Amino acid sequence: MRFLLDDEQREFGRTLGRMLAAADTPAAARAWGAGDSGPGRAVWRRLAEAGVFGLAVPEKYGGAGFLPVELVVSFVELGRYAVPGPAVETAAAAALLGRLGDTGGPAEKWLPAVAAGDAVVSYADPACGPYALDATAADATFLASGDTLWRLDREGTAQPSVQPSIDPARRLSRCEPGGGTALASGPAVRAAAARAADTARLLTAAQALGVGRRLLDDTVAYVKQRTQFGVAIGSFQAVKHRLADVLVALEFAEPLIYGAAVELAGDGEAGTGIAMAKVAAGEAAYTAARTALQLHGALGYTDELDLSLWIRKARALRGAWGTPAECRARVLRSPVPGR
Amino acid sequence: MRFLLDDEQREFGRTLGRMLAAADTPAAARAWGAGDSGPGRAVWRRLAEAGVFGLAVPEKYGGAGFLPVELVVSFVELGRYAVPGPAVETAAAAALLGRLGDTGGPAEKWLPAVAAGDAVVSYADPACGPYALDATAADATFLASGDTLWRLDREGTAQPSVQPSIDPARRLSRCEPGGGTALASGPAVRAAAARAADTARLLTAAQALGVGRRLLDDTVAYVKQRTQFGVAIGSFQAVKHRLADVLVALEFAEPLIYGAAVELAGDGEAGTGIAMAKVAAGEAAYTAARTALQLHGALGYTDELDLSLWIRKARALRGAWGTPAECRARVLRSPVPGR
Amino acid sequence: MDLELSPADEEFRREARNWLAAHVPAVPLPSLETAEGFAAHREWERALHTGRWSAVTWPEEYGGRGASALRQLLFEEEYHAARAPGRVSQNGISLLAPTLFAHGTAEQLARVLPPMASGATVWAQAWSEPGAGSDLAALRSSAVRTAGGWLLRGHKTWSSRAAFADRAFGLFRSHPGADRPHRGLTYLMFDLAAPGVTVRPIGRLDGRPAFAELFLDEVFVPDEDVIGEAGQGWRVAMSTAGDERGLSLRSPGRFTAAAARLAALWRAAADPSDTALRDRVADAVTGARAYQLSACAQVSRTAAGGMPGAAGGTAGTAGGTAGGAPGAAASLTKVFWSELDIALHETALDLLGPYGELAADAGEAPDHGRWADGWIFALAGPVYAGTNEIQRDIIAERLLGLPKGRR
Amino acid sequence: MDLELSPADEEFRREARNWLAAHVPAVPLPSLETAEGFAAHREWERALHTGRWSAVTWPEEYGGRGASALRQLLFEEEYHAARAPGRVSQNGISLLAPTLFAHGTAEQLARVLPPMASGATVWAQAWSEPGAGSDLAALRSSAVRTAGGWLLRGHKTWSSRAAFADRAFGLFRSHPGADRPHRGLTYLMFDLAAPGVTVRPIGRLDGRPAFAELFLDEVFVPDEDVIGEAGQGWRVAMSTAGDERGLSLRSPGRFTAAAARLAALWRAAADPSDTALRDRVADAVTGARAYQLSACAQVSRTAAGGMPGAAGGTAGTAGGTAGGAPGAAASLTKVFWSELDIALHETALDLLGPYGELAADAGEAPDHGRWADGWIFALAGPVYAGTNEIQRDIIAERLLGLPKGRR
Repeated sequence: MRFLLDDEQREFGRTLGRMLAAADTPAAARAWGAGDSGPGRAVWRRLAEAGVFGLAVPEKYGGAGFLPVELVVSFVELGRYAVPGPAVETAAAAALLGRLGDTGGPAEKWLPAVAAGDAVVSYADPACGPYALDATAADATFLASGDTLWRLDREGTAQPSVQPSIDPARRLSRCEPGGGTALASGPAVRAAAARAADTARLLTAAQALGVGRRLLDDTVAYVKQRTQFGVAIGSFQAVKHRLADVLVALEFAEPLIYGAAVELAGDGEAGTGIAMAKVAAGEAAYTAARTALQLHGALGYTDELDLSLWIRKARALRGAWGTPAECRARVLRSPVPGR
Repeated sequence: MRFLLDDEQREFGRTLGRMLAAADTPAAARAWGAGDSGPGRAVWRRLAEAGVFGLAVPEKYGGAGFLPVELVVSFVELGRYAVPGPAVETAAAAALLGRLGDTGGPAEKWLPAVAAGDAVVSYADPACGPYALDATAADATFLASGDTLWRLDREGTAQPSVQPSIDPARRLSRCEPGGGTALASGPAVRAAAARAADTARLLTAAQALGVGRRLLDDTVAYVKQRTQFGVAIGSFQAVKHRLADVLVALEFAEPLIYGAAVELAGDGEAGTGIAMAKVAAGEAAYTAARTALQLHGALGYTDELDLSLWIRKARALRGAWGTPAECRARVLRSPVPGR
Repeated sequence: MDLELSPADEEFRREARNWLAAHVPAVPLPSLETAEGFAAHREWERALHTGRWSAVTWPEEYGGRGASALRQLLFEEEYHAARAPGRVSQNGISLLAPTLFAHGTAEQLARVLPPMASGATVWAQAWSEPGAGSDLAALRSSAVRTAGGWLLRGHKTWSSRAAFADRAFGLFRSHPGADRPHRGLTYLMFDLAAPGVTVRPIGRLDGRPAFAELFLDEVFVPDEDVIGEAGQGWRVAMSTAGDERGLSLRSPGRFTAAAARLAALWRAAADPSDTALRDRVADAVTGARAYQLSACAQVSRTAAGGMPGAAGGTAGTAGGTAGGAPGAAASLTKVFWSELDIALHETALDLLGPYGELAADAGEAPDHGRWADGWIFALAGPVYAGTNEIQRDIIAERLLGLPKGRR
Repeated sequence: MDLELSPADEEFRREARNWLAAHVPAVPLPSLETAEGFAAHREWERALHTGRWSAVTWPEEYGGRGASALRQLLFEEEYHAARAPGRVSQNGISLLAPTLFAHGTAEQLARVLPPMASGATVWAQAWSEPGAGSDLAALRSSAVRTAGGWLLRGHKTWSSRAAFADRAFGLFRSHPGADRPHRGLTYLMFDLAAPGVTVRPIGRLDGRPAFAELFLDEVFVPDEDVIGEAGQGWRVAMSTAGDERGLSLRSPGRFTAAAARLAALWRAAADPSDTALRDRVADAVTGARAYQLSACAQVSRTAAGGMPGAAGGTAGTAGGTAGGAPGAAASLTKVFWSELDIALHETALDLLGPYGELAADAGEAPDHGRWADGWIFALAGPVYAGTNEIQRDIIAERLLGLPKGRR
């Protein structure tokens, strides 16, 4: 047992972080929300160059294999820097197509493009919600329902029906099976879709962890310099204790996420651990958001402070790919180990 | 509308409080828990002299009528002073017998004695739990089940089967319909038993409020004088905020209790309001108990400090005559007014 | 002790209900935080005024009905149950008007109140400054004496409604040499269209400009727009500070109506065996009822000649702890309703499942986006009108008597 | 990154499981907090020692197996899953022994550890005093120099296990003239049966004497029972303070086992559609798993040559915030497990409905009263080993770098 990132994995995360810190991701997120996907696409390509999307793509399609731990490392950074776009969905679609495999079919067509950063892909699973994220900005939208994998038409996900999320960087489109082309069918689709949903849920948890870390870091920095009543508000015990509770929540969500990633990388059942990770990370990030808002005061309640990007995203991610209630139900579906 | 105690009601509460403060009720509670009901009986008689039990007894049986508001005033004080014994059950049984009424039957036999403080009565309703409180110390134990009112035999509630509660002053006996004499039967019993259960639940809420108030008062006094790091711990913001939250919870439980008492005094449906009062008061008192324990530190965790009498009682009352879950379900059983 | 309404109060309630049923727009007005919506809400204020419902407790001469505090509660219950529009005049009616009644001159009352009641003048508040949020004693914007009045200079922020309002009121440092920071402040009214005023709207969390920054550069205020004595502004402001935290800021009717809608949503949308949501819905319903009953206690206490302005206390029912400190009792109320509001709306969003993520302006947002909008609105509750951290300090120190710490 | 056990570690786990299956009493021992129960638990320590399971990480010469931290975790998972008795020797093994390994002499190790491992000597801790709970620097009990040793005088309290234990260890003020209150303390071991020691048992919340007051009147302690340098006791104590808060005080195995039993109770007793309880059970299971994985990260970090003794951190997995301050990281762990423990047991009591009210010694108490006993036990968690308020101060100041306040 070695439940610890190795130096290379750690350095990978740091490198991504440095790259994203220099990329003005808040501006890209705001532009994305306003319908301009250009800056977000540019960030996307740099992520692909760094190898992020290849982590969800088998080697024979130009990727690095399916590497959940490294994906988690990446998606924590995506959350930390509020990268816009359907990155979770692209990774989930890649997990699905990679599992299906094929020659001359959708895997061969899409996976190399995903790995290269040329394809932004949305993905929906009606069992997990009626909307696809950012389908109008994506190059393709896949949908798995029952035994069938669909590629949706543009019409099924057209601009007029875009539903803005509480997180303006998330643009939702209603989509249903049948509004496009059936690409594959059979029990293998069902199994691959289950893996895709697990992947999406895990990476949403990772993203939420990054969101929560960022909210904590920015709020700690703020309360150190903001003074009221003649002292830094960070010296008030009530402020300290709220931030301490956020750190506790994040620190104990993190091992659940990596533990689930290790399980997903193996052959065994990973759904229980992923559900635990999702509920813990989602609640921790939302607690971080509420705390960040409260401790920034009115400033935290404004759109123009970039903090709002993370506050709103924390709320949206809490429900995405599995509400807390769904995840808790999932935790108890399997027997709990421990005799 | 005048949702305010009048001067007489207020003075009644104050008088009871003064009387109980002088009666060394903690010693009576500890003796009661050790099986010596003598000191508790003495307090009981003084309560009866002050008119407390008569508030649940119709005038024709020597009481003051059925006066829920005044009962609440009294039971808040009973909670505040940790008075032992089945006072809630005696009042509930009186409500039942008084509603049934009769000549030559149990009402005539028991109600005058209840009003006079000569009868300590336990009461059970299997729909609300399998135990009767303090049946072994009571002069009679009634039980209503379906359409039938029973008076239980001593055998049904005998000493060997006494189950100690987390609150040692509460001694529980398992009891079931049939272990005694059927006193009355018919739909009137069912209706009167519903009223008895409502009464028990309301007065348990009142008692819990008194318990919570006492825990808050004692803890406030303690943190003002206990010093650590050179200052009173009551000057620490974390301590202040916890106590402030307790006060908020108690202050907003109180109007629910009096509002439900007003409803129970009228002819209308009172069960929804009583359920609200019970869940709010029960949770507020338990929060007060957790806070009292924490802020007293190790001292709060000892049996010998009298604070423990209230800490343990808060936990026991939280479930008595309706768990939080049962009460919440009840709140939503009727349509919520407000259009 | 009773909760029954007199026939006259019942009649008042019925009259309000009937009027609202006949006048409340069937479809929500556009958002108050847009120019178009602001105008529509101003129109609605005019309609309310025509029916004499815009400020029911005021004396008739100013456009009110001289109604009791109880009738105000009843009116607001009906108002929220009827889903009537948000009150664009709330800053004026809840915050400025009580101050004027307490400290204003007859001339000020006659000049300011009628256009406030009709919506002809909509007021913004101008308290906070970038360096003075919870710590109002740190205010730095100044009022400098000039012939016949004062010249304002400085920078105000978080001025709610100011993006579209007509006038504003606030505190300014007029006597910079005062011995303590709370002293030497003056309470003033000024025109947002006056020369020297620059208004920069600020978007709230969902981007809608719910407040603004005000840059003030030599803005002239005539003496007649000073409230109370110059230099005594802190005392003037604090005498009605409870109003901002207590009943008049968030009426119980708002929560009883929202809780009833939440219960209806739960019945309609949820699996009734989902007890996790059931419990949260029940707690919201219970909290709203507690707040409503607490308000009944408060108006009863006031009617019985108790502490006037004693907000939030339920203490009057049984002589509880909060009896002695009316201003501080409003802090209990503020903590309670602000947390209730958030819990209630979070429960609603969770009940809505995937639709809970939708923004208020999403076409598919349930109930015209009112749950999403209500959630955004609720999130501000623990922050403004004094953060809940400050309120808890006040509760602990003034109601429980704990020693002042350094915080 | 992997969670797989090596074949040798699997074999160790299997050996522990088999031994425990053969030796754990089928019925719980009488309560540790009674004379009879204490004796029974001491017997159990002897049995553990015979199997060489009482202190698996210690070197073999002292009765251990030289096992890795991972194996200790595995052993404790098996131990709690097997429902083995509470460890009456825990104070000694978790608190005193690490201090001796760090600061004791070879003579002390050889003399103190073997009887500790066998249960022949059971240790109590003697830290707190009536005026010094969280604020240990305020200690007043004294050690006065005498020929060949020290004379103890003073009053200790909350001394857990002391009602029945053999010896105790603690801090005493030996150099009253020291320039700061943290200085001038000495870390000593002493005999509870020595002349001058009076032990007054104190009942915990349920009346059982889980701790005691110690009155010390000229109690002689030979120099050989001073740990580290005289006057340096604070430094000695603090070097292993994290042990009291972190993994070694409450092993993850305790929580994974309790959570599994809670889930079984829920399946057996509850309406499975009762999602309110379901959610709380799921959160307990999730919390226990989080703590377990966090411990895996910690032992991996230690094995990889990271910060030794870095308790609680999950940081090592991804280089998070807590990486830099190992002692303080134990504060994260302590807040987490103490709150988890209470939530878990409150959920169990609620699941038990009316039987949740029964005391542990009630004949009808479910599962031999273990849920009720566990709840009482859990309630002390946020109080001792430094209150959670102190832990949150430490987290904020040492891990988040917030400015020290006056508290």
